[in-house]
Amino acid sequence: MTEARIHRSTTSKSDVAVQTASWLALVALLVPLGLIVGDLLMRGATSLSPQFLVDSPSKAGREGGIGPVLLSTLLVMGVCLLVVVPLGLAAAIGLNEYLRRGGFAVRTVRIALDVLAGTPSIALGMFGYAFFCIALGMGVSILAGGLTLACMVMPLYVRLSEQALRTVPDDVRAAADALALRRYTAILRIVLPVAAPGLFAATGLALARALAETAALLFTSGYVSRTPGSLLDPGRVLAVHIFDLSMNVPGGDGPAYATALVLVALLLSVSGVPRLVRGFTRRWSHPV
Amino acid sequence: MSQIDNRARALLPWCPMEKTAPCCTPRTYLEVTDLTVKYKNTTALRHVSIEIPRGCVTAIVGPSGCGKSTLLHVINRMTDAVAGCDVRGSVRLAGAEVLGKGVDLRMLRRRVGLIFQRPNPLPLSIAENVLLPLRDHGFTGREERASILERVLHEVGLWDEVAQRLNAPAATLSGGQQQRLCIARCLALLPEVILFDEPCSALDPIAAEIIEQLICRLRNRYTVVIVTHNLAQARRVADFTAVLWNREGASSLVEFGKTRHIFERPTQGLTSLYVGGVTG
Amino acid sequence: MAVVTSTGAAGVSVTGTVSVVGSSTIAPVLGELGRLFEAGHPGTRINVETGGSTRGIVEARSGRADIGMVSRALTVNEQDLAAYLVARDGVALILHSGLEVQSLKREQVIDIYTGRIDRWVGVGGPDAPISVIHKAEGRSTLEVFLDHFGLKPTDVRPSVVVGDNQQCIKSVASIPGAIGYVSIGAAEFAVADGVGIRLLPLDGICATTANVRAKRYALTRELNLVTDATVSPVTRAFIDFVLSSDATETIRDLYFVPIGD
Amino acid sequence: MLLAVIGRSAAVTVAGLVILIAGFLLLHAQPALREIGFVRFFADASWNPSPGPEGRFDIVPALVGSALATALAALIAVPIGITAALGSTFFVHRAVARLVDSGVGVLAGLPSVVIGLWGLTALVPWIARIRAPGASLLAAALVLAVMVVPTIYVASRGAFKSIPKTCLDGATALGMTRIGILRAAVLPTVKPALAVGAVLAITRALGETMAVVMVAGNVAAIPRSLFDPVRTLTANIALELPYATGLHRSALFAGGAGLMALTWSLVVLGRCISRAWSGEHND
Repeated sequence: MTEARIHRSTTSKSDVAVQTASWLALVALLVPLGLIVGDLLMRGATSLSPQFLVDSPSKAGREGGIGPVLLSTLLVMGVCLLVVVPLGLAAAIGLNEYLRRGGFAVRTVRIALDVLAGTPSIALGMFGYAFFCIALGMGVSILAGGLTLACMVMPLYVRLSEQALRTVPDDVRAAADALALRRYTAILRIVLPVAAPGLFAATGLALARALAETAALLFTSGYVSRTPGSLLDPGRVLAVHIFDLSMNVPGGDGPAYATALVLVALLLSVSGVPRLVRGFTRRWSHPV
Repeated sequence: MSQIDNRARALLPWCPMEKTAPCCTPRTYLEVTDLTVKYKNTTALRHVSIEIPRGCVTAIVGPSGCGKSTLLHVINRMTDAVAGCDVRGSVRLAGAEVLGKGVDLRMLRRRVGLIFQRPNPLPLSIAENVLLPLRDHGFTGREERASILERVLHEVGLWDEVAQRLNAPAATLSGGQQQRLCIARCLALLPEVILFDEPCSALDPIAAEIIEQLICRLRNRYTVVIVTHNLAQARRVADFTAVLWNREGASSLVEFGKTRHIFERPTQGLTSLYVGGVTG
Repeated sequence: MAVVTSTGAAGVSVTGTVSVVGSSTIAPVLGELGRLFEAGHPGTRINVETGGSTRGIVEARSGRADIGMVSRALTVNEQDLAAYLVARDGVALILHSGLEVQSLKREQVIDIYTGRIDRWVGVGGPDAPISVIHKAEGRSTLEVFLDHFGLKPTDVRPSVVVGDNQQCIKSVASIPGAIGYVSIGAAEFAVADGVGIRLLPLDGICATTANVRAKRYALTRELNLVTDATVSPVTRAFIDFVLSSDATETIRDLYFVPIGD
Repeated sequence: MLLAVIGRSAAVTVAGLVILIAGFLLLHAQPALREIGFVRFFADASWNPSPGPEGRFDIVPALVGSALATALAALIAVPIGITAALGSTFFVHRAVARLVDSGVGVLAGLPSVVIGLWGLTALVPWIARIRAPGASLLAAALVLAVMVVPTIYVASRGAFKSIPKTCLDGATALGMTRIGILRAAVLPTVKPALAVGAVLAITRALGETMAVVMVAGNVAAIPRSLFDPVRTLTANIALELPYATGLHRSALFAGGAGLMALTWSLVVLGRCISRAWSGEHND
């Protein structure tokens, strides 16, 4: 999708107003980010060290590192993406390509997704505990945590994927229909390549939202800071570690802020990946 | 080139006819009877009946908004994808009903090609725009597809301009070239009927001229239906012409006949009014 | 206290998983003790989960958890569970460091928390509004505090309601003119760590873990482990380890007062 | 056809999930609804859910708290989010836009406890200087706005980017001022998407727990001014659930079910607005 630029037309008074308004909004958006990350750097930088990323926590997390926590986080995020990406993409394609006309099914699903997005994370956590851990017998584990997280992130992922699919103009779909291409050829070879950059951005943002989740995982993926042996072992994720250190452990603030810095670094790499890929996909699929 | 055509023809149950009798003894190939199309609360077409002769170029003219394009989109059932569109009546292609249930849309749209007003090449390379549909329709041989690609690009007069950059993105072609590429990929599927929906309205006169010559070359090998609001073009290109007009909120057929009769001796007042003042 | 050898009471090496569920106050201690126990007993896994004292009781009774962590004395209808007193934890009044108030009499505390006095000048402080920090319903420090001062939940007029201890400490440090109550250990560490709060003596006795250990300090709460009737060998071994002298060092390290002292 | 089947089945599982969650909440809320009764949830004098006869279960302060905090947060976050997205899509250099995008990516990923802690240590003392206690509706609204603005920014940015270039060029070719272009080409095409983006953000704010608990003051009373403390439904659950038993615990679940009902009605409302603005096709 080409980035549309409005050329510098004559700068009338109203234009200046719009220009400054948007600059003000951008600043208002970045100021809290700067303050928060600055605060993290100020308080957490001292406890950060390469060792911190590898060792396992000791003295209830006040010393040692966050190795096992990092591993648990990657596992939970892995389980979450393994469920969300295929299912979410299929739902987005289903909603956007097949059920194009606003039938009853499409409307109910859209509303269900929005309500799922609005479910309070603590309620989803309790549900995840009762459903995945107890009812399905996974117990408090990485798997249960990943699945609960998938429920939480699915609506966002489907909505963003749909938006990416919608960047493909309809007359390309009309051309494919007129040529009587099989539906899945049209989707796999034409629609998806054009929408690829948007889809990768969707995955990046969904992952960011998953990394930020605390309440839902506290009851489902567990509190234990030991290296998990299997997907059925409990394991504490970064966000839960930060919560526990800052809320339950006297003197846990230093490592808590350091862990938050590690999370910020992870987020930067996650939101950086789609841009890399966008550069790559731009080469062989061309915005129409 | 014809040797490849025979093998391709063997693959397909229907195949374009040989050189047929000249146009003057028309035999109906595409028959539209009592067609009514409604979108939610507006009626686009009411009780339209037309018999499109085989192997000839039929033009459908009329003021914009009189449902010309809707008629085309009904024939190859593109209206199915439009929400709230209700189609009644019958369209028969070589005797077989098109609008009924259980029609294989894939086979229908392969036999009836559609060229849009705005060129819409697939977001792929020039070659892929032709090769992908072929692969998807089961043309398995690589060299066979390559030869079809070369044949159709020659036919639309694009080969000399793009032979060196077949892998360049189709988006880099000019408007006229893109439209010809769309026609080429349609011809590659060996259709029987080709529907043109105001093919030249988005093009400059020179590119439009090339497209018109191309349509004339299609005569006798394909049944062509072209929707246009450019009366001079209709007069130049078409053997038969149908005039649609918007009366009482819906449009219907005013007159249908040989182009010469329609333009010189129209029987209906509305036709003479509309085509009146047409300069050569 | 019998020193338990690392091979567990019955001399045979124990293996298996112990699931420990309950109060988020005790969870860090049990988590650390679990890590030490696993180091000493290969093949065992101590899975600690939080969720509050109530969840500890419910899941210990239902058998879903082997051990329940309860940061309060057991109520009358919880006597069916076997209880093990692990440590005590004093509850102290803390003030925002900016206030010079040295001590508060019992009636003054009651007047502050019931809203009859709402400015510090009324109790010998600066002319600034009092921000009363109160705990959420059901919290053990809340119940102990209300019992000691003879207050009913509906009597209290809070300005801010908080949940865990650290949230209370950070709120008192951030809100000028704030008064709250929190476990002594956490508060002592915060003061040592330079956080902007001060501890108030209670009925003339300084609020220190030493006084709690010496049982001179009145306002304390129990930290219990509960189990249902059937206890697996590895659970028994772990409980003995927690009650043994090996564990007192870790308990003291997290600012609670072990039973042994 | 395979994709159609997967698409529909994925859609059904999602709808099923929502019903399961709602059922789970209602199941646990059943004892409270039966014993306390729907009326007392609104009629009781205060929220003191202690066991025994003198328990009071007035949920109104929490409902009002949630609504006020969310509305204020939306009032702050929606304009900023949309204008920022407008700016980064049309007015600033692409490198700046990319910087803002990754910045928002980080903000969207910060755990609510980190933003809550920053709120407690930075925002609350600053507000306390104006009027004690500092932990207040204003602090809650600001923190929620920071949590929610990335969602609106991303939704609006996607919508602005999907505007076909032809629309923009048409308006620019007429030499119209920037505002003219925005009003003519940009806003009409994206109004439905903006409405949905705003609804998504508001539902997210309603569901937020950790950050609000830190800064809102959590006093179960209807705030009379911006500086009074406020308790939201989610804070109600987060604070008391770990230690709630019996009737109190099931009353908290009733609060959770009430919150989902609030979210549901808000989503349907948002959808109607979006459809009304978008004429015939729904987004």
